Amino acid sequence: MKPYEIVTEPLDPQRYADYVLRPEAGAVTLFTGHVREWTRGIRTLYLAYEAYVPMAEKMLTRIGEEIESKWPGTRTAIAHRIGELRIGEIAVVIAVSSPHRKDAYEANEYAIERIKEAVPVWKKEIWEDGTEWIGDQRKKPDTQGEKP
Amino acid sequence: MKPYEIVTEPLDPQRYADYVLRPEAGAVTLFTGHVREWTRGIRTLYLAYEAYVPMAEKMLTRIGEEIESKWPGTRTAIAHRIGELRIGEIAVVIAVSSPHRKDAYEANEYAIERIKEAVPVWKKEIWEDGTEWIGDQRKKPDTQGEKP
Amino acid sequence: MITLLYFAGLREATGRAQEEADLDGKTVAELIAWVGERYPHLPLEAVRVAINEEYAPESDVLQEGDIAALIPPVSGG
Amino acid sequence: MITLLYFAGLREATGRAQEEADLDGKTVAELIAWVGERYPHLPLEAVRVAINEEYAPESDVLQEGDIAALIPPVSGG
Repeated sequence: MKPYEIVTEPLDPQRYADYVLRPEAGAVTLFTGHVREWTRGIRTLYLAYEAYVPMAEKMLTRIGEEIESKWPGTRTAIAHRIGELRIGEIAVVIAVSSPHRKDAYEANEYAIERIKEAVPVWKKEIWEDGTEWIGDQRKKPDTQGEKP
Repeated sequence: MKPYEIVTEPLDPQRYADYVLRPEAGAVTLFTGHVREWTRGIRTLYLAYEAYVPMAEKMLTRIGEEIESKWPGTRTAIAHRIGELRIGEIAVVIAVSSPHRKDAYEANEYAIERIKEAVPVWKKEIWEDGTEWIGDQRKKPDTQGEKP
Repeated sequence: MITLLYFAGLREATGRAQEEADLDGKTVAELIAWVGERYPHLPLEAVRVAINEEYAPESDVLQEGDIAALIPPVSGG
Repeated sequence: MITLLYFAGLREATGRAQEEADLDGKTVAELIAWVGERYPHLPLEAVRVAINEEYAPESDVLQEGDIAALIPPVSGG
Protein backbone atom coordinates (compact mmCIF):
# COMPACT_ATOMS: atom_id res chain seq x y z
CA MET A 1 0.00 0.00 0.00
CA LYS A 2 0.86 3.67 -0.42
CA PRO A 3 -0.15 6.15 2.31
CA TYR A 4 -2.14 8.22 -0.21
CA GLU A 5 -3.77 6.15 -2.89
CA ILE A 6 -6.66 5.49 -5.23
CA VAL A 7 -7.48 1.78 -5.41
CA THR A 8 -9.91 -0.43 -7.26
CA GLU A 9 -10.10 -3.31 -4.78
CA PRO A 10 -12.06 -3.37 -1.48
CA LEU A 11 -10.42 -1.23 1.19
CA ASP A 12 -9.09 -2.76 4.41
CA PRO A 13 -9.19 0.15 6.91
CA GLN A 14 -6.98 -1.61 9.43
CA ARG A 15 -3.99 -1.44 7.09
CA TYR A 16 -4.14 2.36 7.10
CA ALA A 17 -4.63 2.51 10.87
CA ASP A 18 -1.60 0.24 11.31
CA TYR A 19 0.43 2.41 8.95
CA VAL A 20 -0.07 5.59 10.98
CA LEU A 21 0.53 4.04 14.41
CA ARG A 22 3.84 4.87 16.13
CA PRO A 23 5.13 4.54 19.72
CA GLU A 24 4.47 8.24 20.40
CA ALA A 25 0.87 8.05 19.16
CA GLY A 26 -1.73 7.91 21.89
CA ALA A 27 -4.73 8.25 19.61
CA VAL A 28 -5.76 6.99 16.19
CA THR A 29 -8.93 8.15 14.41
CA LEU A 30 -10.15 6.09 11.51
CA PHE A 31 -12.92 7.41 9.31
CA THR A 32 -14.67 5.22 6.77
CA GLY A 33 -17.20 6.58 4.30
CA HIS A 34 -19.73 3.95 3.23
CA VAL A 35 -22.22 3.59 0.40
CA ARG A 36 -25.61 4.47 1.86
CA GLU A 37 -28.79 2.81 0.67
CA TRP A 38 -31.00 5.89 1.01
CA THR A 39 -30.08 9.48 0.08
CA ARG A 40 -32.68 12.25 -0.01
CA GLY A 41 -35.44 9.64 -0.06
CA ILE A 42 -34.10 7.82 -3.12
CA ARG A 43 -32.90 4.24 -2.91
CA THR A 44 -29.41 3.66 -4.30
CA LEU A 45 -28.68 0.27 -5.88
CA TYR A 46 -24.94 0.83 -6.07
CA LEU A 47 -22.40 3.57 -6.76
CA ALA A 48 -19.77 4.01 -9.43
CA TYR A 49 -16.72 6.14 -8.62
CA GLU A 50 -14.30 7.57 -11.14
CA ALA A 51 -11.10 9.54 -10.50
CA TYR A 52 -8.39 11.48 -12.28
CA VAL A 53 -6.02 9.07 -10.60
CA PRO A 54 -2.58 10.76 -10.72
CA MET A 55 -3.98 14.15 -9.74
CA ALA A 56 -6.20 12.63 -7.04
CA GLU A 57 -3.23 10.86 -5.45
CA LYS A 58 -1.23 14.08 -5.64
CA MET A 59 -4.07 16.00 -3.94
CA LEU A 60 -4.42 13.36 -1.20
CA THR A 61 -0.70 13.63 -0.56
CA ARG A 62 -1.00 17.40 -0.34
CA ILE A 63 -3.87 17.13 2.15
CA GLY A 64 -1.64 14.89 4.26
CA GLU A 65 1.12 17.50 4.11
CA GLU A 66 -1.32 20.23 5.10
CA ILE A 67 -2.39 18.15 8.09
CA GLU A 68 1.15 17.40 9.24
CA SER A 69 1.91 21.12 9.06
CA LYS A 70 -1.30 22.26 10.83
CA TRP A 71 -1.15 19.53 13.51
CA PRO A 72 2.54 18.75 14.13
CA GLY A 73 3.20 15.21 15.30
CA THR A 74 0.29 13.69 13.40
CA ARG A 75 0.68 11.05 10.71
CA THR A 76 -1.99 10.53 8.04
CA ALA A 77 -2.99 7.96 5.43
CA ILE A 78 -5.89 8.33 2.99
CA ALA A 79 -7.27 5.93 0.40
CA HIS A 80 -10.22 6.24 -1.96
CA ARG A 81 -11.70 3.35 -3.88
CA ILE A 82 -13.08 3.72 -7.40
CA GLY A 83 -15.20 1.46 -9.60
CA GLU A 84 -18.54 -0.08 -8.67
CA LEU A 85 -19.36 -0.24 -4.94
CA ARG A 86 -22.29 -1.98 -3.30
CA ILE A 87 -24.33 -0.72 -0.31
CA GLY A 88 -22.25 -0.65 2.86
CA GLU A 89 -18.90 -0.91 1.09
CA ILE A 90 -16.14 1.53 1.96
CA ALA A 91 -15.44 4.35 -0.50
CA VAL A 92 -12.87 6.26 1.55
CA VAL A 93 -10.59 5.58 4.51
CA ILE A 94 -8.82 8.31 6.52
CA ALA A 95 -6.44 7.31 9.31
CA VAL A 96 -4.73 9.88 11.54
CA SER A 97 -2.49 9.20 14.51
CA SER A 98 -1.47 11.81 17.03
CA PRO A 99 0.10 12.02 20.48
CA HIS A 100 -3.15 13.61 21.74
CA ARG A 101 -6.71 12.80 20.78
CA LYS A 102 -8.03 16.26 19.95
CA ASP A 103 -5.64 16.68 17.03
CA ALA A 104 -6.54 13.24 15.69
CA TYR A 105 -10.24 14.13 15.53
CA GLU A 106 -9.72 17.61 14.07
CA ALA A 107 -7.19 16.51 11.47
CA ASN A 108 -9.36 13.60 10.35
CA GLU A 109 -12.40 15.82 9.85
CA TYR A 110 -10.25 18.36 8.02
CA ALA A 111 -9.17 15.61 5.62
CA ILE A 112 -12.69 14.58 4.60
CA GLU A 113 -13.74 18.22 4.12
CA ARG A 114 -10.74 18.84 1.86
CA ILE A 115 -11.37 15.63 -0.09
CA LYS A 116 -14.94 16.70 -0.76
CA GLU A 117 -13.90 20.09 -2.11
CA ALA A 118 -10.67 19.43 -3.96
CA VAL A 119 -9.87 15.81 -4.86
CA PRO A 120 -10.88 14.87 -8.43
CA VAL A 121 -13.14 11.91 -7.66
CA TRP A 122 -16.70 11.62 -8.93
CA LYS A 123 -19.62 9.57 -7.72
CA LYS A 124 -22.44 8.29 -9.89
CA GLU A 125 -25.55 7.03 -8.15
CA ILE A 126 -27.36 4.15 -9.80
CA TRP A 127 -31.04 3.87 -8.83
CA GLU A 128 -33.78 1.54 -10.04
CA ASP A 129 -34.95 4.12 -12.59
CA GLY A 130 -31.88 6.10 -13.52
CA THR A 131 -28.39 7.36 -12.79
CA GLU A 132 -26.80 10.68 -11.91
CA TRP A 133 -23.32 12.06 -11.50
CA ILE A 134 -23.30 13.73 -8.10
CA GLY A 135 -21.79 17.15 -7.61
CA ASP A 136 -22.98 20.60 -6.76
CA GLN A 137 -23.39 22.30 -10.15
CA ARG A 138 -24.67 25.53 -8.65
CA LYS A 139 -21.57 27.07 -7.16
CA LYS A 140 -18.20 27.43 -8.75
CA PRO A 141 -15.47 26.66 -6.22
CA ASP A 142 -12.71 29.21 -5.83
CA THR A 143 -9.70 27.92 -7.72
CA GLN A 144 -7.41 30.83 -6.91
CA GLY A 145 -6.24 29.36 -3.64
CA GLU A 146 -5.58 25.90 -4.94
CA LYS A 147 -2.13 26.40 -6.39
CA PRO A 148 0.66 25.88 -3.87
CA MET B 1 -18.93 -9.29 21.91
CA LYS B 2 -21.21 -6.86 23.74
CA PRO B 3 -21.57 -3.31 22.37
CA TYR B 4 -20.40 -1.84 25.70
CA GLU B 5 -17.82 -3.94 27.43
CA ILE B 6 -14.72 -4.22 29.56
CA VAL B 7 -12.41 -6.95 28.27
CA THR B 8 -9.11 -8.50 29.29
CA GLU B 9 -7.97 -9.74 25.87
CA PRO B 10 -6.49 -7.61 23.04
CA LEU B 11 -9.12 -5.47 21.32
CA ASP B 12 -9.98 -5.97 17.67
CA PRO B 13 -11.33 -2.55 16.60
CA GLN B 14 -12.84 -3.86 13.38
CA ARG B 15 -15.41 -5.93 15.29
CA TYR B 16 -16.85 -2.77 16.84
CA ALA B 17 -16.84 -0.91 13.53
CA ASP B 18 -18.67 -3.84 11.92
CA TYR B 19 -21.19 -3.90 14.76
CA VAL B 20 -22.24 -0.26 14.27
CA LEU B 21 -22.46 -0.37 10.46
CA ARG B 22 -25.97 -0.37 8.94
CA PRO B 23 -27.32 0.29 5.41
CA GLU B 24 -28.34 3.84 6.38
CA ALA B 25 -24.90 4.70 7.76
CA GLY B 26 -22.74 6.79 5.46
CA ALA B 27 -19.95 7.37 7.98
CA VAL B 28 -18.16 5.38 10.65
CA THR B 29 -15.63 6.92 13.03
CA LEU B 30 -13.40 4.56 14.94
CA PHE B 31 -11.23 5.91 17.75
CA THR B 32 -8.49 3.81 19.32
CA GLY B 33 -6.55 4.95 22.36
CA HIS B 34 -3.06 3.45 22.49
CA VAL B 35 -0.40 3.04 25.14
CA ARG B 36 2.17 5.77 24.52
CA GLU B 37 5.84 5.27 25.20
CA TRP B 38 6.52 8.83 26.36
CA THR B 39 4.31 10.98 28.58
CA ARG B 40 5.51 14.28 30.03
CA GLY B 41 9.10 13.28 29.27
CA ILE B 42 8.92 9.99 31.17
CA ARG B 43 9.31 6.65 29.42
CA THR B 44 6.53 4.18 30.10
CA LEU B 45 7.43 0.48 30.07
CA TYR B 46 3.84 -0.71 30.14
CA LEU B 47 0.47 0.18 31.64
CA ALA B 48 -1.85 -1.67 34.00
CA TYR B 49 -5.57 -0.88 33.84
CA GLU B 50 -8.11 -1.76 36.48
CA ALA B 51 -11.90 -1.25 36.43
CA TYR B 52 -14.98 -1.54 38.58
CA VAL B 53 -16.28 -3.79 35.84
CA PRO B 54 -20.07 -3.90 36.33
CA MET B 55 -20.31 -0.16 36.96
CA ALA B 56 -17.94 0.62 34.08
CA GLU B 57 -20.04 -1.39 31.63
CA LYS B 58 -23.17 0.32 32.95
CA MET B 59 -21.56 3.76 32.45
CA LEU B 60 -20.40 2.88 28.93
CA THR B 61 -23.95 1.80 28.11
CA ARG B 62 -25.27 5.07 29.49
CA ILE B 63 -22.79 7.06 27.38
CA GLY B 64 -24.07 5.18 24.34
CA GLU B 65 -27.65 6.08 25.27
CA GLU B 66 -26.66 9.73 25.72
CA ILE B 67 -25.12 9.70 22.25
CA GLU B 68 -28.11 8.09 20.57
CA SER B 69 -30.32 10.73 22.18
CA LYS B 70 -28.05 13.70 21.34
CA TRP B 71 -27.31 12.52 17.79
CA PRO B 72 -30.38 10.61 16.55
CA GLY B 73 -29.61 7.95 13.96
CA THR B 74 -26.16 7.14 15.35
CA ARG B 75 -25.17 3.73 16.68
CA THR B 76 -22.28 3.35 19.14
CA ALA B 77 -20.06 0.60 20.56
CA ILE B 78 -17.37 1.12 23.19
CA ALA B 79 -14.88 -1.31 24.69
CA HIS B 80 -12.13 -0.79 27.24
CA ARG B 81 -9.40 -3.30 27.92
CA ILE B 82 -7.98 -3.86 31.40
CA GLY B 83 -4.91 -5.71 32.68
CA GLU B 84 -1.34 -5.17 31.50
CA LEU B 85 -0.89 -3.44 28.14
CA ARG B 86 2.33 -2.97 26.20
CA ILE B 87 3.38 0.14 24.21
CA GLY B 88 1.17 0.63 21.16
CA GLU B 89 -1.58 -1.72 22.35
CA ILE B 90 -5.18 -0.53 22.30
CA ALA B 91 -6.75 0.44 25.64
CA VAL B 92 -10.06 1.77 24.32
CA VAL B 93 -12.11 1.48 21.14
CA ILE B 94 -15.04 3.77 20.25
CA ALA B 95 -17.05 3.11 17.08
CA VAL B 96 -19.87 5.39 15.96
CA SER B 97 -21.90 5.12 12.77
CA SER B 98 -24.13 7.85 11.46
CA PRO B 99 -25.97 8.77 8.26
CA HIS B 100 -23.81 11.94 8.08
CA ARG B 101 -20.18 12.36 8.96
CA LYS B 102 -20.34 15.41 11.25
CA ASP B 103 -22.41 13.54 13.84
CA ALA B 104 -20.03 10.57 13.73
CA TYR B 105 -17.05 12.79 14.60
CA GLU B 106 -18.82 14.79 17.30
CA ALA B 107 -20.41 11.77 18.97
CA ASN B 108 -17.14 9.87 19.00
CA GLU B 109 -15.25 12.72 20.64
CA TYR B 110 -18.07 13.14 23.15
CA ALA B 111 -17.69 9.47 24.09
CA ILE B 112 -13.98 9.70 24.92
CA GLU B 113 -14.49 12.88 26.96
CA ARG B 114 -17.26 11.21 28.98
CA ILE B 115 -15.17 8.08 29.49
CA LYS B 116 -12.33 10.15 30.87
CA GLU B 117 -14.55 11.92 33.38
CA ALA B 118 -17.02 9.28 34.49
CA VAL B 119 -16.15 5.64 33.76
CA PRO B 120 -14.49 3.84 36.71
CA VAL B 121 -11.31 2.69 35.01
CA TRP B 122 -7.85 3.42 36.38
CA LYS B 123 -4.47 3.47 34.72
CA LYS B 124 -1.17 2.72 36.43
CA GLU B 125 1.99 3.71 34.63
CA ILE B 126 4.99 1.46 35.12
CA TRP B 127 8.34 3.17 34.46
CA GLU B 128 11.89 1.92 34.84
CA ASP B 129 12.13 3.46 38.33
CA GLY B 130 8.61 3.39 39.71
CA THR B 131 4.87 3.26 39.24
CA GLU B 132 1.97 5.64 39.66
CA TRP B 133 -1.80 5.47 39.52
CA ILE B 134 -2.82 8.23 37.12
CA GLY B 135 -5.65 10.59 37.93
CA ASP B 136 -6.07 14.20 38.71
CA GLN B 137 -6.06 14.27 42.53
CA ARG B 138 -6.38 18.03 42.71
CA LYS B 139 -9.92 18.68 41.67
CA LYS B 140 -13.00 16.92 42.91
CA PRO B 141 -15.40 16.23 40.05
CA ASP B 142 -18.99 17.34 40.44
CA THR B 143 -21.00 14.29 41.36
CA GLN B 144 -24.35 16.02 41.66
CA GLY B 145 -25.18 15.71 38.00
CA GLU B 146 -24.22 12.07 37.69
CA LYS B 147 -27.41 10.43 38.89
CA PRO B 148 -29.95 9.85 36.12
CA MET C 1 -24.12 -3.96 57.03
CA ILE C 2 -22.87 -2.45 53.82
CA THR C 3 -20.00 -3.55 51.58
CA LEU C 4 -17.19 -1.10 50.85
CA LEU C 5 -15.12 -1.49 47.67
CA TYR C 6 -11.62 -0.02 47.18
CA PHE C 7 -10.01 0.44 43.78
CA ALA C 8 -6.63 1.36 42.29
CA GLY C 9 -4.53 3.47 44.68
CA LEU C 10 -7.09 3.11 47.46
CA ARG C 11 -6.98 -0.69 47.18
CA GLU C 12 -3.19 -0.63 47.43
CA ALA C 13 -3.17 1.88 50.30
CA THR C 14 -5.78 0.04 52.39
CA GLY C 15 -4.39 -3.35 51.49
CA ARG C 16 -7.86 -4.65 50.71
CA ALA C 17 -10.32 -4.70 47.82
CA GLN C 18 -13.41 -4.81 50.04
CA GLU C 19 -14.71 -4.95 53.58
CA GLU C 20 -18.00 -4.94 55.49
CA ALA C 21 -18.99 -2.04 57.74
CA ASP C 22 -21.98 -1.19 59.89
CA LEU C 23 -22.85 2.12 58.25
CA ASP C 24 -26.58 1.54 57.70
CA GLY C 25 -28.44 4.84 57.96
CA LYS C 26 -25.28 6.91 57.56
CA THR C 27 -24.81 9.40 54.71
CA VAL C 28 -22.18 9.19 52.00
CA ALA C 29 -20.37 12.09 53.70
CA GLU C 30 -20.30 10.11 56.97
CA LEU C 31 -19.02 7.05 55.12
CA ILE C 32 -16.12 9.06 53.71
CA ALA C 33 -15.35 10.41 57.18
CA TRP C 34 -15.41 6.86 58.57
CA VAL C 35 -12.95 5.67 55.92
CA GLY C 36 -10.74 8.69 56.58
CA GLU C 37 -10.55 7.88 60.29
CA ARG C 38 -9.86 4.20 59.68
CA TYR C 39 -7.09 4.91 57.10
CA PRO C 40 -5.67 8.32 58.08
CA HIS C 41 -3.30 8.69 55.14
CA LEU C 42 -5.73 7.92 52.32
CA PRO C 43 -6.07 10.69 49.70
CA LEU C 44 -9.84 11.09 49.89
CA GLU C 45 -10.26 14.71 48.74
CA ALA C 46 -11.08 13.79 45.14
CA VAL C 47 -12.84 10.50 45.84
CA ARG C 48 -16.40 9.97 44.63
CA VAL C 49 -18.71 7.33 46.06
CA ALA C 50 -20.92 5.03 44.00
CA ILE C 51 -23.83 3.28 45.72
CA ASN C 52 -24.88 0.13 43.90
CA GLU C 53 -22.94 1.17 40.79
CA GLU C 54 -24.33 4.73 40.59
CA TYR C 55 -22.47 7.89 41.61
CA ALA C 56 -24.18 9.22 44.74
CA PRO C 57 -24.25 12.74 46.25
CA GLU C 58 -22.82 13.15 49.76
CA SER C 59 -26.32 13.49 51.21
CA ASP C 60 -27.50 10.03 50.12
CA VAL C 61 -28.28 7.65 52.96
CA LEU C 62 -26.89 4.10 53.04
CA GLN C 63 -29.17 1.13 53.50
CA GLU C 64 -28.59 -2.44 54.65
CA GLY C 65 -27.03 -4.45 51.82
CA ASP C 66 -25.77 -1.47 49.80
CA ILE C 67 -22.50 -1.77 47.95
CA ALA C 68 -20.52 1.46 48.33
CA ALA C 69 -17.52 1.88 46.02
CA LEU C 70 -14.85 4.52 46.68
CA ILE C 71 -13.94 5.84 43.25
CA PRO C 72 -10.61 7.68 43.05
CA PRO C 73 -10.13 10.00 40.06
CA VAL C 74 -10.67 7.88 36.97
CA SER C 75 -8.06 7.64 34.23
CA GLY C 76 -9.46 5.41 31.53
CA GLY C 77 -9.10 5.93 27.79
CA MET D 1 -0.85 20.89 -29.15
CA ILE D 2 -2.30 20.27 -25.76
CA THR D 3 -4.22 17.27 -24.43
CA LEU D 4 -7.72 17.78 -23.03
CA LEU D 5 -9.14 15.29 -20.51
CA TYR D 6 -12.85 14.84 -19.79
CA PHE D 7 -14.20 13.13 -16.67
CA ALA D 8 -17.50 11.86 -15.29
CA GLY D 9 -20.52 13.66 -16.77
CA LEU D 10 -18.28 15.58 -19.19
CA ARG D 11 -16.80 12.35 -20.51
CA GLU D 12 -20.26 10.92 -21.07
CA ALA D 13 -21.60 14.13 -22.65
CA THR D 14 -18.66 14.58 -25.05
CA GLY D 15 -18.43 10.88 -25.77
CA ARG D 16 -14.67 10.96 -25.23
CA ALA D 17 -12.15 10.77 -22.41
CA GLN D 18 -9.51 12.87 -24.17
CA GLU D 19 -8.60 14.75 -27.33
CA GLU D 20 -5.80 16.91 -28.76
CA ALA D 21 -6.33 20.60 -29.50
CA ASP D 22 -4.16 23.41 -30.82
CA LEU D 23 -4.60 25.77 -27.88
CA ASP D 24 -0.94 26.64 -27.27
CA GLY D 25 -0.64 30.20 -25.96
CA LYS D 26 -4.33 30.40 -25.04
CA THR D 27 -5.53 31.06 -21.49
CA VAL D 28 -7.58 28.69 -19.38
CA ALA D 29 -10.58 30.99 -19.91
CA GLU D 30 -10.10 30.69 -23.69
CA LEU D 31 -9.83 26.92 -23.39
CA ILE D 32 -13.16 26.77 -21.55
CA ALA D 33 -14.75 28.97 -24.24
CA TRP D 34 -13.35 26.68 -26.95
CA VAL D 35 -14.84 23.61 -25.27
CA GLY D 36 -18.15 25.42 -24.83
CA GLU D 37 -18.35 26.19 -28.55
CA ARG D 38 -17.39 22.67 -29.56
CA TYR D 39 -19.93 21.02 -27.20
CA PRO D 40 -22.73 23.60 -26.82
CA HIS D 41 -24.78 21.71 -24.23
CA LEU D 42 -21.98 20.93 -21.76
CA PRO D 43 -22.59 22.25 -18.21
CA LEU D 44 -19.35 24.22 -17.86
CA GLU D 45 -20.37 26.85 -15.28
CA ALA D 46 -18.92 24.96 -12.31
CA VAL D 47 -16.01 23.30 -14.13
CA ARG D 48 -12.45 23.87 -12.92
CA VAL D 49 -9.39 23.29 -15.06
CA ALA D 50 -6.25 21.51 -13.94
CA ILE D 51 -3.05 22.00 -15.91
CA ASN D 52 -0.61 19.11 -15.48
CA GLU D 53 -2.51 17.90 -12.41
CA GLU D 54 -2.72 21.26 -10.63
CA TYR D 55 -5.81 23.49 -10.45
CA ALA D 56 -5.11 26.56 -12.58
CA PRO D 57 -6.66 30.06 -12.48
CA GLU D 58 -8.45 31.26 -15.64
CA SER D 59 -5.55 33.58 -16.47
CA ASP D 60 -2.96 30.81 -16.79
CA VAL D 61 -1.51 30.36 -20.28
CA LEU D 62 -1.30 26.93 -21.94
CA GLN D 63 1.96 25.66 -23.34
CA GLU D 64 2.80 22.99 -25.91
CA GLY D 65 2.49 19.54 -24.33
CA ASP D 66 0.31 20.61 -21.40
CA ILE D 67 -2.36 18.25 -20.14
CA ALA D 68 -5.53 20.21 -19.36
CA ALA D 69 -8.20 18.36 -17.40
CA LEU D 70 -11.76 19.65 -17.17
CA ILE D 71 -12.83 18.93 -13.60
CA PRO D 72 -16.60 18.94 -12.99
CA PRO D 73 -17.74 19.41 -9.37
CA VAL D 74 -16.07 16.66 -7.38
CA SER D 75 -18.08 14.25 -5.23
CA GLY D 76 -15.63 11.90 -3.56
CA GLY D 77 -15.81 10.67 -0.01
